[in-house]
Amino acid sequence: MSDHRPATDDDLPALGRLLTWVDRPGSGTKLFRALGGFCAALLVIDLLISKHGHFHIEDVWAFYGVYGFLSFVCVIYGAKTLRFFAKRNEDYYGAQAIDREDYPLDQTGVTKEADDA
Amino acid sequence: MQHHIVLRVVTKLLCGLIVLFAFYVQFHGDYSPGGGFQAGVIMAVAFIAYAVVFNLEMAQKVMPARVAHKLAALGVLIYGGTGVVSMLFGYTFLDYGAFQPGHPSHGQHWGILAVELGVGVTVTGVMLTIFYAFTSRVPSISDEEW
Amino acid sequence: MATESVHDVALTLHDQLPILQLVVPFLAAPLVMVVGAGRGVAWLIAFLASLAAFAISALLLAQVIDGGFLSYQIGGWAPPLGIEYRIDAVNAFLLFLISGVSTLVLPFAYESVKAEIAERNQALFYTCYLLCFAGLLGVTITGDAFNVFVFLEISSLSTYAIIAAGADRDRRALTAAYDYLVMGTIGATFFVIGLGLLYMMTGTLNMGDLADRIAPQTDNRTIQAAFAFIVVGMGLKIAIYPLHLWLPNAYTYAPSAVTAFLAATATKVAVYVLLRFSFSVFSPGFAFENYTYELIILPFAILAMFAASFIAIFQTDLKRMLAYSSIAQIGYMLLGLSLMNASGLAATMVHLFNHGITKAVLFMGVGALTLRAGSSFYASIRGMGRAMPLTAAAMVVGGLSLIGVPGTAGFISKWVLVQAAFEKGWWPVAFLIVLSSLLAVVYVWRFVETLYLHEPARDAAEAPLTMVVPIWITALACVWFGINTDITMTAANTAAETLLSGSTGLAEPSPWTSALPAGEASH
Amino acid sequence: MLESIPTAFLFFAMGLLAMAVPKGAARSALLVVIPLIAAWQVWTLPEGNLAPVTFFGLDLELMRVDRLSRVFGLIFCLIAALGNLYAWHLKDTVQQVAAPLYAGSAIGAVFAGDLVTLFFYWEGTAIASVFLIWARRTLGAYNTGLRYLIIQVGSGVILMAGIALLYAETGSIAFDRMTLGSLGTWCIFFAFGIKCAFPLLHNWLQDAYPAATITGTVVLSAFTTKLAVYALARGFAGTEILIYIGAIMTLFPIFFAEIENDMRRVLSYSLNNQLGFMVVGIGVGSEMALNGTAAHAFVHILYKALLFMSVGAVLYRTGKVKASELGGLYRTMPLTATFCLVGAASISAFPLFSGFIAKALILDQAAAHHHAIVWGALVFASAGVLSHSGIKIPFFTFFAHDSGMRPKEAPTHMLIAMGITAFLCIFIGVFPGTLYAILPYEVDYHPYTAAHVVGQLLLLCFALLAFGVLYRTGRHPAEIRCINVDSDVIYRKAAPSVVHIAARAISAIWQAHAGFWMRKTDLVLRGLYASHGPEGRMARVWPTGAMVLWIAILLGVTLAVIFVT
Repeated sequence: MSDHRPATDDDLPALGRLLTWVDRPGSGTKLFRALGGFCAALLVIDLLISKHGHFHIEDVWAFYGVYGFLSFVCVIYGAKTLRFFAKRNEDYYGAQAIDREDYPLDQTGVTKEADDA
Repeated sequence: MQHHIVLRVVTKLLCGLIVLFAFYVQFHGDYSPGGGFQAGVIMAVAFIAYAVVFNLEMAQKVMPARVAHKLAALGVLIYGGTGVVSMLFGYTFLDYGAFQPGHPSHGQHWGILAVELGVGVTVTGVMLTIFYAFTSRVPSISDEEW
Repeated sequence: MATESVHDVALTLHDQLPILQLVVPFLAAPLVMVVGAGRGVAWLIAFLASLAAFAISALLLAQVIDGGFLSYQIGGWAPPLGIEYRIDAVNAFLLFLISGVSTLVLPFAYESVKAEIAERNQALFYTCYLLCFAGLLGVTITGDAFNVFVFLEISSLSTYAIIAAGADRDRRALTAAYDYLVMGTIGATFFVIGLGLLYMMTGTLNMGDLADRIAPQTDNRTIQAAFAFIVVGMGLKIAIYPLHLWLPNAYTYAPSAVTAFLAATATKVAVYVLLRFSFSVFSPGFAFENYTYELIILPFAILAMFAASFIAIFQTDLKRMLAYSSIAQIGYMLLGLSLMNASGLAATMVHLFNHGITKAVLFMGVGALTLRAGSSFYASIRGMGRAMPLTAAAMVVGGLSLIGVPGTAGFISKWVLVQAAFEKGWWPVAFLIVLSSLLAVVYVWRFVETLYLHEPARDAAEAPLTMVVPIWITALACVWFGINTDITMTAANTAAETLLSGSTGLAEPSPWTSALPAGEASH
Repeated sequence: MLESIPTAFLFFAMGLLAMAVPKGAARSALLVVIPLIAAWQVWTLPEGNLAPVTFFGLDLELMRVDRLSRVFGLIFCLIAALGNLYAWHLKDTVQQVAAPLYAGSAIGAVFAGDLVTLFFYWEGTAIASVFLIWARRTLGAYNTGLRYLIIQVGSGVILMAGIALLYAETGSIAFDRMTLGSLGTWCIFFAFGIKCAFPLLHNWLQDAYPAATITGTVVLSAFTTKLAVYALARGFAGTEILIYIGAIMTLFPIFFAEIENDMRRVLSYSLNNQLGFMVVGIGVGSEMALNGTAAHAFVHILYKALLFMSVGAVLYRTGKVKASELGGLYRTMPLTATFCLVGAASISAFPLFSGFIAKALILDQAAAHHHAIVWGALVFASAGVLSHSGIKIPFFTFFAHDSGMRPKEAPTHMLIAMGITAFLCIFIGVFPGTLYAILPYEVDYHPYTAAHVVGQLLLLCFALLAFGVLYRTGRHPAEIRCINVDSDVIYRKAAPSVVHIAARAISAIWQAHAGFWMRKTDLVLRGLYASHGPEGRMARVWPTGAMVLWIAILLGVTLAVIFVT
């Protein structure tokens, strides 16, 4: 872990400081709502444009939106089901296995102070 | 053999004759029995007889071992050289036709003469070398100790 | 008669190449005797002659590598009466190997001979070396059966002498040379008896002519006996197991340069003679010949591959180990030969070449080690890999090639050999080839381990440059011919085809009427 | 002059040079510049068979340049340069030599015009790449590398067998389109399939890539699998079974990726899923579908490398790569986070990003050829991609709950490498014509139609919305320390236990017989030494007479054989 932990947000790089907005209370909700609004707008646009897909179902209004939403939900629940069956401890393949070990620190920049270009 | 005076005198006389005979055999080899090999042996015999009757040192004064070595090599060079000369004239190796282009059978004579000379020289050299090699070997047990 | 013709076409230097191949080293030998007082001069003449021979052999090979042949009539006497030199892909390839190895060994020999042979004998040594070299070339190049015998004797006699030259270092070289002399003479005698029997039945000595005259009388017992004599006689020169007994001592006690040269060439030439007689003079269709190869040569070849390898594994002297390994490797060549098909022959031809350069590297390396370590016993070369990194590294390359690791010349020949065995349907034989390669791994590992994984027994400098450079050129050749197989495989395949096509193209169309040379008769 | 050198040799020379040049800036620069030269060479090479070689009577084609091989060769050279730029800080000779050899082998394989050359380079990629894993220098990495090597070399062996069978059958070693049918073609197909991580043959990928070094993974992600895609596109285009294999490949990794904790393993699963799209394109086999495969491989190499780079940069700065330990890093690594987001948007195929213009080609072709179910699966997978690569990677690494770590921003050279890659991702997304122009066949496709853009945005935004809903309601699976068993359990767990049991049984039997056999072996060795050792009967110096006797015997036997037969 880096010893150069900036004491306050002021030490952060400019871009980083700008991005801290997302962690402010309420920002998440704002983002979520913005996304919802954007989706709604897309649905409206979808109504307006003409579509000539290879399959008829593609031309159905909001098909992609519904498909995308359902797909995502399927993925999440499918993954949860899979986790139920496939989950193992990290030392399942033995204490020496690759899954168990941390990346050797001497090959990272963590222990080296001044290798930054 | 210091006291065999007759032998010594006769040998001295004969040596010259033997050499002469060797030359005869050498140069008549292509028409009559004989040739380079026989001539070479006869030639060597002259020196061997001399060495036997007098002694090795005397013989080697006349014909040092070094020279005998070189003679052996020289003869081969004469033989091979003949072939090379015929090649230089644009003929195949040892094609004696080269020596008298208009008249191949005459060329043949010249060629055989040259080649036989080479044989004779080599045989002389080799015979003497072998003789010297055997006689100059110092026995590990000297004659007196037998 | 030949001499009665008027010669109208002047031969150019180019036409004279076949004879020059032989004449240059052959005349260089007496020349060394006549002028070679100092060692430097003697060496220089020998080297220049060898270099010239190498250049000539390359020119010759280039002319015949795609098939076809050159014929040269000595003294203008047409075959079958006269002696004919006949060069096709088979012997051009071998000439290339012999003169190439000689040209590489001679620079190496300069220092090695200086250290191992007394000063006064050195000019004589180079003379004998050149004679041996010329003799081997002569055996290879000639198309006359008796001429083969003559040159065989020239090379053998000079070989006995140069092996005996090792006596300055180890007196056992004398007995080794003497044993070889006795055995070699017996071998040559057998060979000449075989020739005599053939001459008795055919009245000719020209190989092509012989082939034509033998073909109609294969049931003749005399001819069959002649074949047996020739095979056994040449088998001794080849060192077919169990006729190899002269070889270990001769190779061990000969001067290093001589061993390197002989191991790479002498037995190969004998194999060539066997090939020539088995395929060109006799024809592979003869039943008795097939039986001989299948029932006698093949088992002994396999025996050699294993027994000699085992002996090599247990040796304590590197040079002697390599000598035994040579016997094992000869087994591979004979194996390819006894397959009696085109790919088998190609394997034999390519192994002749590849094993030649491989052994040249190894024996030269041993020579360099001997120069610095005093002897080639494992005990004294221990750890020399660190003291002599260049030499040792080249020897590792040679060792890899000996095993047949991909990327080295040795791999190519074993690969082709295994393929040939498959082609013939002899799976067990292919398996045995691979198995015996494992034994090679063991003995190669032994010397690599000795060279590298021990504390050096003594301080030693790297071998002189005149040794390291030829060793490395040869080592790189091992790698080069392991990757680029253009020259070797083309030559070997052409050679195999030439040999298998039997006597066609060898014999003059009508021997007696064509006794006159091509020129017009003058009277 | 450059034309006459096969591109692969440039890389091999680079590998050798890297050994000679001292560690540091000079070497790093060399490793960046030479791939660029190679890229320029590939760009300018004329089409045709540029380096024919004859080996053992086989006609090898070391450089077959056509539009298909050129596009793969080009992206391979490019990514080699970018990967090496990313690895500028390295002072590890093993990796710096292995990477060029690996890249060179892959490029050589792409330009191989015959199967034998392909085989050599195929094995070359296997052998060179394993060093990128072993360079991690831990026991776990060593074992993983060994497993990886066995599978990769195994693929080569099967390929060799297939080539031999095919050669025996047809007498040709040309690497052209094949039809499945004979055992030989099936072997080749299978070998390609292993490297392409077909379902159930895939596990080496997820096993090995997270185990490699930070920079090694970036390089690894580019070559092996895409080489397999190229080989399939060259050899088996239009093979129908590939459509279904591809569809399954796009699906199953999604679920694994979703619950995987190791970020680089998530990306490996995602890689596998993306390969599925390419395989479907190959299976469809039309000119446009192959264009789609090539385009997708091209952009995928870029954005997958970008994602591996950003995760690698985090790993480099924090030493951690597990989702459960990361989070909130955007504060101090905002640029890395931005680049990661660009990569995520690209892989999710947002309009104006490179994934959009490539994936569309394949989807369009699957639909155009009436593979309705496959098409549905691919669209499903597109939403799935968003879930792990689009959301999970950036969100749980750089946002989500704050891990408290405040590492420095990634080193400058990494930022430059990521910046260039990100720029390329966007550039290609905005100007698809540049990529379409170098595809194997003429492209007549316009990705930016209103229907397509809106449809794609709908798909993605509603999927995002679903994520929002699930995450905010706590239904999104939590990031926890665990691993998930995959098909590798067969050879990592089941097989070893079977072997273990068998070993115990055998060892019991062995114990009983060991003494007996030890004595036997000892006896044999002693016997061999006694007979073949220096003093043994076989090796002793024999009297000359014995030898003469042998001659006589041999002559007698030979004569007997000749006369009797």
